[in-house]
Amino acid sequence: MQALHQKVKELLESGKVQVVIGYGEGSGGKSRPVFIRSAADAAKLVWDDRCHQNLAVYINKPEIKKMGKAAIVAHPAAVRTIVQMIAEHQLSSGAIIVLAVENDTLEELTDNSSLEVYAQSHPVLFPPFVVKEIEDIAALSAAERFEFWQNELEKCFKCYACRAACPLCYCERCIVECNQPQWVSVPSHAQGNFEWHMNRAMHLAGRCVSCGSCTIACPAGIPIGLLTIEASRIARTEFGFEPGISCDASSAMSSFRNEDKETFIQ
Amino acid sequence: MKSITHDNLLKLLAGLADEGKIVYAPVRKGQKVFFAPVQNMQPVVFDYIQTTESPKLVLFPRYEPLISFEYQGKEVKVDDPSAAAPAERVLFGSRPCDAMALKRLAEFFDRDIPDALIAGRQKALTVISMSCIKADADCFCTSTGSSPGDICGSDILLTPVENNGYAAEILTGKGASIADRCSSLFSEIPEIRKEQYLAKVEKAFSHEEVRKKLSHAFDHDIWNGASLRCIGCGACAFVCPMCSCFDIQEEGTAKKGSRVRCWDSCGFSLFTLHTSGHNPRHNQSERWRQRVMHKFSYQPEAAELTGCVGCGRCSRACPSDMNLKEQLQDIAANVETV
Amino acid sequence: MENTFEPKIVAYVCNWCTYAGADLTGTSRIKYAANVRIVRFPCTGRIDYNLLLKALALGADGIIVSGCHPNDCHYTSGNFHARRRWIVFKQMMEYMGYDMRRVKFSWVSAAEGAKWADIVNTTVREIRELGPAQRIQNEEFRMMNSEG
Amino acid sequence: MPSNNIYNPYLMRIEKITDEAPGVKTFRLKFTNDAEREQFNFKAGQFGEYSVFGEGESTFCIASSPMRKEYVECTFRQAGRVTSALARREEGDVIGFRGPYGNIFPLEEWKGKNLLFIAGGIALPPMRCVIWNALDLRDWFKDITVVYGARSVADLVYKYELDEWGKRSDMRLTTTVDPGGENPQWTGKVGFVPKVLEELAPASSNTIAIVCGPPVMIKFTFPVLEKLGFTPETMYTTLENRMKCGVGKCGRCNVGPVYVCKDGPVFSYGELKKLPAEY
Repeated sequence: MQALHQKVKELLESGKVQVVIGYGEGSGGKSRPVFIRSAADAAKLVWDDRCHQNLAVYINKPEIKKMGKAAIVAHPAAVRTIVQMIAEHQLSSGAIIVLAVENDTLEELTDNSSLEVYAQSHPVLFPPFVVKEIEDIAALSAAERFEFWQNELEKCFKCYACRAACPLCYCERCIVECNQPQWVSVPSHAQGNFEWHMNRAMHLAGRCVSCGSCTIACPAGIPIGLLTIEASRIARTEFGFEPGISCDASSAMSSFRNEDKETFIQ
Repeated sequence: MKSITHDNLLKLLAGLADEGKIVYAPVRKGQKVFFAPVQNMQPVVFDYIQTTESPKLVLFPRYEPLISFEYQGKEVKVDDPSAAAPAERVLFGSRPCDAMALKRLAEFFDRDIPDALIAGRQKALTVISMSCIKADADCFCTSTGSSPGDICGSDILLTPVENNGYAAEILTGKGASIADRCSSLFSEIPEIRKEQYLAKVEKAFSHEEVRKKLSHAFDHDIWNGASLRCIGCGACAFVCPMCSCFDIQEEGTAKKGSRVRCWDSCGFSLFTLHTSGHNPRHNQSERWRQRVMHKFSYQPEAAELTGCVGCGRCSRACPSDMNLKEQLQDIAANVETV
Repeated sequence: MENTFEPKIVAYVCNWCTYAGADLTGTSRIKYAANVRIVRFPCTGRIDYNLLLKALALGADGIIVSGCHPNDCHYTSGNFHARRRWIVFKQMMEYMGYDMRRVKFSWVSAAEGAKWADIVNTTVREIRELGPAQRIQNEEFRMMNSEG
Repeated sequence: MPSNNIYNPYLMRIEKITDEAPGVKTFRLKFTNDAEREQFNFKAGQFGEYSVFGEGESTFCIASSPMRKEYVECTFRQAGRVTSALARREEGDVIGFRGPYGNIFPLEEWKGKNLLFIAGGIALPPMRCVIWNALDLRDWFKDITVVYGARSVADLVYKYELDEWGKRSDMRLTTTVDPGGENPQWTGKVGFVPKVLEELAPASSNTIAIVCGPPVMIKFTFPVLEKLGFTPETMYTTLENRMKCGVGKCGRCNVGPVYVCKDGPVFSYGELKKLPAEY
């Protein structure tokens, strides 16, 4: 953490960046996102196992952009997110300094190639309980899975915290807000919730880097991350597409290969 | 004063459900506690500080049809769901802050142009609340006019006492009618001082002071700093027992369907967006300011109604740790008085 | 007992191949089940998966999605894009527990009138055996309606 | 309302559709239920929620005079989902209407004064109600002046009424179009409303100014009026925040302690100055 404080101090003092997006002490022992603008405040940054939120969600927030050039404290999943954002032209290369942190290590990544190298050598590892959840669901029968998801989604009241917490859900007007036609039922009943989560998964297929931010954000405790993780798993097995490791990758869902598997098509 | 044992309380609730009343009680779903209609009392939980979703859904459900319609040629047949008498409901396990919130919420919907759907449900609702013997750092009921044992809004207020039982305050006619009908389940005990059992919630700020300061804090810098980490989801509003903003949407097909009210949040960027593209609240800081101002300044000014009961749900639910209590303490401490 | 259930089936087809193919089925006087409602699109690439969700929500018991064979797309690559989406959509629906035997994907060219008849007939037969589709039940909504 | 459910709309039949300008239509609506028509009353400045069943509700002012009780008129521009659906309706179709909602232009208080109406584009409809109301009560007021501007000649609404108003001797009408919006036949002025107003320089003594238009026009018009000597209390406008319920519940139109739907939409500039600028 000292290395992090030192690095942030240097960055701000040298004027290389005007703001550092990082984690700080929050309320009730939680961590929270903080925006450090002076070297004197560098020591307010923390980095420990409470820091799960994917801070890349703040990179394009207008208020933050207005502050000037930014550096960001990023765990491996956030680094992948940033790579994916560059690939999707949401971030230009070199626009942000990435302070990649994992356990006790800190690396400063400033260009695309260093980001890619880091992302490729730091896989996103699921915590054991997520691994177990994924296995448990895989073991269910179709009817049981239907039951499982109906029960889980019943809790959803559509606050869209999952969407807001996801750095890759950056559309200014989300499909749920398009009403000509109204693709997704607005009320949070079973049908509306099913449509919403299905759409979210489809839109993140081959893009979700499995950071888990949406699951942590969900106030109702729904393991929604599993849906987008599954969508990305499908893209990986079917199309060999791994999101967040290449800054100039095409998008899984807007490209194709002639040999895409079509055994299910008559 | 009356008291009831734990077993008799479960019998009481089961009896109410058997009578055909819809009994909403806290049940665990995954890691979180929600209010849900229960038939038998086995899943009802008692060991929570606060439910995740507030009990406002018994008055103001997540969604409800306002009217339903069907085209018959060029004519339209419209049905009014408020014509049918609302079902009798019992809410069990609400906290005193929740009960107060429900009362204020009903008052809000009844103001000026009364909302018959909400009023009908309020009339048919009996609230059996449970005093708080535990609180956490996010609770601030004592700063907003409530307290861990406040009777406001409850028909019966239970306070856990020794020997696995509850002291029962029968507070209204609705409460009395239940207590009378089921009198064998209650026993008489000498008057007790319930304060000794209650959680201690320190007063964090004075809402009167905050209100005074907010009256001239619209352009204050405080909003910019605090809202930087707000990601603009609706979690705070949807778990809030007093947030009453809603959207009206159409369900069904072009031929037949219903017009549905569903929860909405002032934190969403499109909430106030005009068709022309003009948005009166363009930035997240303006939307966060609206949330705080509406609860602690605008509503008190318009109707002497503080839009917050200090349940702390928003602070617990927030994905980026926006803490309402902290924000209000900050206002109390750092906004100048004029 | 004879199965009297007549499934409602929605067919989303592309204009250039399958629609023409279905046309050929008719002009060739090949008989096939009358359970399908055909909705014509310019291209399979235009068939949004949300249309499938809507059809299921609004009462379809089965769905057929069909278009030009690979490499035959009128717009060069629309069907390739569609195919990717179908792959993900199908597996996502299965992940959420939906019985995807009710949703058929096929390539039917303008010359394959017989194939179209065959696909429709098989689909109808299979779905008749599966019975009416289970709808996602809006539990609370129904409760609200009945409660008033 | 047809029942005590405030969200239950009156059923109205579209009696007449008038095309006003590209994308702009006026509907004349009649109650399908005579008893409802009998007891229906509104005053100038109020609005309603007009709905197509299956598409949703949309908010517009009532554009007809409250003195003409046999119908309700509304004028809207096709923009979003509901207005597009409304635009597809035909004469004889049934739509929903909730209202009247909101406060009113205080015509009684304005007795004996001059009235100056300033409107831009599609904002003439909310003003038309009060203009006709004032003309129907002509002897209450002294001079009545209307300044109306639109982007182009085609965009002027109520062209037939503008002709009628132009010919009337008991009122003054000035029409203008934005530079570039004129055509060879155009005889009115060319220029933005605030500028035209400055040239006209109407007297401010004993005069009430009612301004209605897009936010940018209002922003530049009030200062001109202030320069001409109008005080904030003699300048009125009607706000058009986004609304859903129309009855002060849904929270969308909330500006400070007021709900535009319930406490507005009519505000004096003096009242507006006390509110946060969230409109």
